[in-house]
Amino acid sequence: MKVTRRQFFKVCSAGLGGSSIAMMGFSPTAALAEVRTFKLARATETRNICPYCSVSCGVLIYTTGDRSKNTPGEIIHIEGDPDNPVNRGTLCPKGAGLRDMVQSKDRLKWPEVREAGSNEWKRISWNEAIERIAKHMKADRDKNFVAQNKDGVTVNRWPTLGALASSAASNEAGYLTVKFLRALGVTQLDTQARI
Amino acid sequence: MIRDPKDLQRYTASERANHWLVGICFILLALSGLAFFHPAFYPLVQLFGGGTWARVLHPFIGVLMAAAFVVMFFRFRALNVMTDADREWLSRVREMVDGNDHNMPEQGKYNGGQKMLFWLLALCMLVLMVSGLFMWRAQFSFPVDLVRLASLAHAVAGVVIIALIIVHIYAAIWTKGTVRAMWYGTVTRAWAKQHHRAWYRQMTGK
Amino acid sequence: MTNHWVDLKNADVVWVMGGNPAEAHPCGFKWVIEAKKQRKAKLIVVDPRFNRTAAVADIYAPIRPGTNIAFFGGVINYLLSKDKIHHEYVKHYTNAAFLIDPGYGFADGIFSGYDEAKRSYGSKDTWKYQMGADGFAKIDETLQDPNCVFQLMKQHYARYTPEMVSKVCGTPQDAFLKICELVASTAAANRTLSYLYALGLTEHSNGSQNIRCAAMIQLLLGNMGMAGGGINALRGHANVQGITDMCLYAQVLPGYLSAPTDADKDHETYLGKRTPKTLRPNQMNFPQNFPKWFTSLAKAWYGNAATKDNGFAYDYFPKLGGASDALSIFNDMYLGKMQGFICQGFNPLASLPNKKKVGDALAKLKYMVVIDPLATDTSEFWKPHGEFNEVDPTKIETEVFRLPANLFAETAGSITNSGRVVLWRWKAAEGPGESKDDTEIIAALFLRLKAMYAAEGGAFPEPLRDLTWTYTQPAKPSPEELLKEINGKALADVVDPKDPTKVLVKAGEQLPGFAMLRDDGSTSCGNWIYCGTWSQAGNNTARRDNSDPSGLGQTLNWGFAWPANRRIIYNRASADLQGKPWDPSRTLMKWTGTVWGGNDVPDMRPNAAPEEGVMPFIMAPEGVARLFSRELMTDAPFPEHYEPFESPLDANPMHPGNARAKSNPVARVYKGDMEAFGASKDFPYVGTTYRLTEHFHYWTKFSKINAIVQPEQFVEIGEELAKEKGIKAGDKVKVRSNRGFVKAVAVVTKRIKALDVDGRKVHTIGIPIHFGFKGATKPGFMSNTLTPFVGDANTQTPEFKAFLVNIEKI
Amino acid sequence: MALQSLDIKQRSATTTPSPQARQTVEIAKLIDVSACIGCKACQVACMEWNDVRDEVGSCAGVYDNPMDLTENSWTVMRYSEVEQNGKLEWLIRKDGCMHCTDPGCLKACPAPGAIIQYSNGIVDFHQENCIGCGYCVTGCPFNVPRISKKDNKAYKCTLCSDRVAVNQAPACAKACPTGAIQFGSKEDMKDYAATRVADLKERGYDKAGLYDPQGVGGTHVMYVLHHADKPALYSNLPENPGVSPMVSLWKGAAKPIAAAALGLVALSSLFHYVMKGPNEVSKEIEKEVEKEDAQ
Repeated sequence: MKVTRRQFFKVCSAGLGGSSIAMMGFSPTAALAEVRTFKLARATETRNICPYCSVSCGVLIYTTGDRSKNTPGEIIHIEGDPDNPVNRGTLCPKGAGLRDMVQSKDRLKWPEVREAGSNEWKRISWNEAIERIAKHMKADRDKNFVAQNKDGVTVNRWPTLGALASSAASNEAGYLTVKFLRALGVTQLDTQARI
Repeated sequence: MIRDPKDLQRYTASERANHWLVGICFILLALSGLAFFHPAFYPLVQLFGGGTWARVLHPFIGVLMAAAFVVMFFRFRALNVMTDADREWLSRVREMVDGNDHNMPEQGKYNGGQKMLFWLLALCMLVLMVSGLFMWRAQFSFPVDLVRLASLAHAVAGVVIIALIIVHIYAAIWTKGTVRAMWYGTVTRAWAKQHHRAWYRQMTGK
Repeated sequence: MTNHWVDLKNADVVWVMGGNPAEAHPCGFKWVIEAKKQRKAKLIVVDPRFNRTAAVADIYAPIRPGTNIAFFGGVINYLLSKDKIHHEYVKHYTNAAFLIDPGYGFADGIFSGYDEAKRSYGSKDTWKYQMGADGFAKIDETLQDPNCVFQLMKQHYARYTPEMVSKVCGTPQDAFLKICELVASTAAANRTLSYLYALGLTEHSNGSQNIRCAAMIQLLLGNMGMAGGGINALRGHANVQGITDMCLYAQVLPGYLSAPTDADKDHETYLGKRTPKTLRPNQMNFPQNFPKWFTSLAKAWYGNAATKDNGFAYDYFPKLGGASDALSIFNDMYLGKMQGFICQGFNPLASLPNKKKVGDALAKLKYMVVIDPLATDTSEFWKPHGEFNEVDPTKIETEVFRLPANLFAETAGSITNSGRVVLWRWKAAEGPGESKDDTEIIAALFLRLKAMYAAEGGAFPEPLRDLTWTYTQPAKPSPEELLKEINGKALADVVDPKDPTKVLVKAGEQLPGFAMLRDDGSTSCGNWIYCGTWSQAGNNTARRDNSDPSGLGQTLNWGFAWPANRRIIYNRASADLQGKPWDPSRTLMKWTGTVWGGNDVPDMRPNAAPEEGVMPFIMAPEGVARLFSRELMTDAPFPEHYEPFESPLDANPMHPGNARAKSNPVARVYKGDMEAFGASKDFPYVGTTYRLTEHFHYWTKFSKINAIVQPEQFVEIGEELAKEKGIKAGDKVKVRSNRGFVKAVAVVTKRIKALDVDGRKVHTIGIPIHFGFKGATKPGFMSNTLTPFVGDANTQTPEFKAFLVNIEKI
Repeated sequence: MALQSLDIKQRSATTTPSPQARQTVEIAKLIDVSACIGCKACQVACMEWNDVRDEVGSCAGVYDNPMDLTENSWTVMRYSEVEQNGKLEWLIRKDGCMHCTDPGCLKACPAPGAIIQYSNGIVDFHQENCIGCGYCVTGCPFNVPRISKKDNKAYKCTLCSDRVAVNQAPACAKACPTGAIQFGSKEDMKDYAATRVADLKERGYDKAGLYDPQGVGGTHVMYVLHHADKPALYSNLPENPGVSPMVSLWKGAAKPIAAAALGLVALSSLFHYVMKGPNEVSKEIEKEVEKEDAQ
């Protein structure tokens, strides 16, 4: 312990006080040996799957509260799901540290925009974000959509919008994304899987 | 006790303050040190506000004591040089302990026993100070084997010094008229003549 | 994976080459350790680095990055020349006996039909089977015909002698031969080898051929379809399998349905080209069901707007005009041909080759939409981050939107692991702030665009108007509704084709499996291979009965594996021609006298008696597996070794006289990228990139706990090179390629050895990939600053595993 | 008062025995180094379960990180590259508290109840009783405990006593992807270790064996080593660990001897006084001095 002068004076006075109380018989009893309370007692357990590699280990996510209306649960711990036949409760260093990913300081919390030439983010509402993006997309699509190629074959594609899709999204999210993009005519489409 | 203007000045005020500074530190250190040394003494930590406070304070008090002791050491070093007379005194210490000091050789300001105590205390202090620094984990980090050696040395030196101090205190109590020297600085001339005749002569010119 | 994670425990030999499962898939790797413990299995690791998988291997051998095919070729030669193959299997279950066109040839590193000007095999006619008068391919069961695949193969790989392998790969001969011997031991019917790989095989300019080699070896050994056998792609992301199955890439539609191109001018042409003719009598040729799959998809997407008359809305499906893959998309972007870019859970600035080019490409966009849970590096490509990202934002006009998405814990839905098991996950908590599910974000964009087109009109609005969107909350499609749609349902009563009075599925009911799909528009199905995930029985992906009666780890009632809940594909090949298991102690499938039964869902028509001669590889029109890939690959019917595009050698040691055959002669290289390749005189060392176990790609750098256990970018070099360059462990070094440089801490190790290659010493420098300028780890350079912009000739997967660099102490 | 979820075998700085009547099963964690891939899952699981996080450090040119045990890193992987007879091995050892049967830390600790040994073998630190003196560090033969700079309390692996108390395995053992960490009764762990050793011998590791050093009475964290004859290969695992003789002397024999010696000195003084009486200035001399005064 590094003690500054001020701390030292505090130490002296507190020590004096403490010792005089002690001498009058107010000495505190030593705490008994009790292990740390099991921290998951009565936490809510949810079965989920690790989002990292494709072993897709089962995980148990522990949240505070009991899902009652006024207690949005906070994730307090994540560990392996022993029922999952592949990982059988084990986790790797990534999976074992999942809580720090969910609670990363770098999580995005609201829509933002960086405008042309700007050096900063600006917070915007969801409504504004969707509106502005949709306008960009429509203008681009209306201008660059190719209905027929030069041989006169109907091709109905939009070649100026690129899309790269996540390999971490759910099957349902992936399906909805591809359904949406193909309906728009997007062909400049690829996924993480190629890399 | 009546104070007599003819009493001999044995210690100046500053020497006495120096001694008691060391003494108080020593008592605090001995109490807290014993608490760390043996569980039987652990309740002594309550005097300091608990174990953690005792642990925090002990080394700081140690540093203070070491500093005060160093001053004291240089003050008294010259007076504690062993002479042949001291060695003679020491060889006949049994008689002294027996309460029979008639035939003891003439002693200066300090007798052989006191001088030996002085040097032993100095040695213990040195060991305690150095080993104490090695053990002071809040401030320093030394190789663990060194710390282990230091811990043992600190404990041994601590026990020895406590024993020496008991002897020191007892000797002061036993030899009547001594304690006042450290309270207000003077001793009677009779005391001086009885116990430290050479010093008596030196002081009185007789 | 042809098999699945737990099945690894059934292997006798596990061969890892081109992967590092101990680091990248530790929890799956446990089943390798289990095989070692329970079956006394042996683990072989071949890798440029002695990695953490090698730390527990029985045999390790080093290899020069980019020379896998030479190694594999050597193994094939060993198996064939020493006759260590599973004869019955090879003869009946592979195309070894098939006769190839007599015009087929191979000379000086180039196959017949090469068009040098186009850098492609223009005509692959000589790579085809000889066809008999009966319309079927000709075979020679004696395997003696000089034009049969078996003889051609023997001849082709005879050049891959142990000496040649050692000369090309730098692998010591004794280690190579020891590995051959162990691999060959699994030619026995009762021994299996499981082959594990990941990006170490794919991220090469000949990546697809690497994998073919491994498959060919497994076929020669008779290990495909066996418990404890197979070719097992470990795969990267949690749902990389599912997203691949959903086909979020240009060439295919959900369920791997080859997407229409400009050449498919109408519905009939399209279906015709994609419905293969059976090549041998009595074979199942399952892909002939293509029209049923496509039609059901069209019905799922466009409902009543997809009718027989309009070719089931064929024109609503965009036609692919040319190359379309991450590299080509970014090349187009770089050339200013793109306007917008949607980046969903992807960090291309870090994960595509040549970071500089990627950043420059993004700067040419008008708008970019990032949908991600995290503040990725890509989303800030325009922002200066010291020397790690030197850009001038005032010169970048791209408008960038960043939309917060929920993470796994905050959303429900299914994912598919690399063993093809589809698993449901439940939502545990709300996302932070205003974050939303990906599905909600897509729905918001769709509904807004649809409304805008409805109000204002615009280019071809019909598909948006007609796209089925019958979700209870249109702005919030639930994962349950979506999985039901993917599974598909009967739109009208589905009847037994043999007995039209027998109704198999009533109108409106969920389909039990893809056998019920029809091409007349009476069924809808968003992805035929996922048919069965949500049947009338409910959500089969949420099944949690992990009982394993066979002890083989099949757990058939845990989740749902595609196809048809089959856990090991090609499992019919685990039994001999008569239907008796090759190894009765690991029975997957056997003929019971009336049907196929066993410990898996049969990969075979259940009542196909052995006498019918229906062969196990039902997805191939031949019915058998292809040792010779006919015209199906762009670059070779038999894999051949070519050097990486950046090679430390001056020539391909196998074809020293032919410069055309130095590197993959048909790999695509864009203008400018060829010039950006470095030469070995300036960049004498081989660089290779890889993952570390402490991190997951570019995600966990945002996770503090992972940043703690691996905080900073480093590069690994061997002791010998370190000594030469005066580099000590912990020194800062600069690693340069012709495209840029990174600075990092040097890890000096005994685990990377200098290799003796073609008479010269080759040093390898290992470069982990996980770091960047955003996140909890120390800000650092991105390793893709160094990597070359060239991909595999078949898949365009970038060549991250072998390139040239130089190194200096700073 | 609720107070004790596990039975106590001994507590630090306590001279009287703890209740000994209940016989509970001795547990152990077995670390099979031959199956360890050094993935650090145990490190991360430990940090996550125990809610400790070190600062993000830097790379020192090795895979080890954090570089050493700290008050926030109760276990770390130590990597050593060993080349013997032309064969390279990467020996990776999970380092942390060994939970000795004769724990040097407990022996050295001056604070009653700051270190507890449970009857199942876990040696646990109770920070609320810890005074921060660091004697445990001095006492430990494996150099494990660390004193926090923040609160001056000693920390180390608890073997997840909070999990074990509710019949769960330690977080590291549960997480370990390859099963290199096993957890169970010490007896079962020794039996399992024997099968692993036999397997390793078959694979050519003649000197494979179990590390359960008797110098500290055995441990409740044991290793299966391929080279049990040379534990030092594994990042200096001590070959014959024991509580340092200096510590044994300091916290062993020295205690009664010193107490007796001090008592003896004090008592001798007392009895000396009682028997010999005070050493007063003799009347003679007083008179002499008075005489001198009179002159």
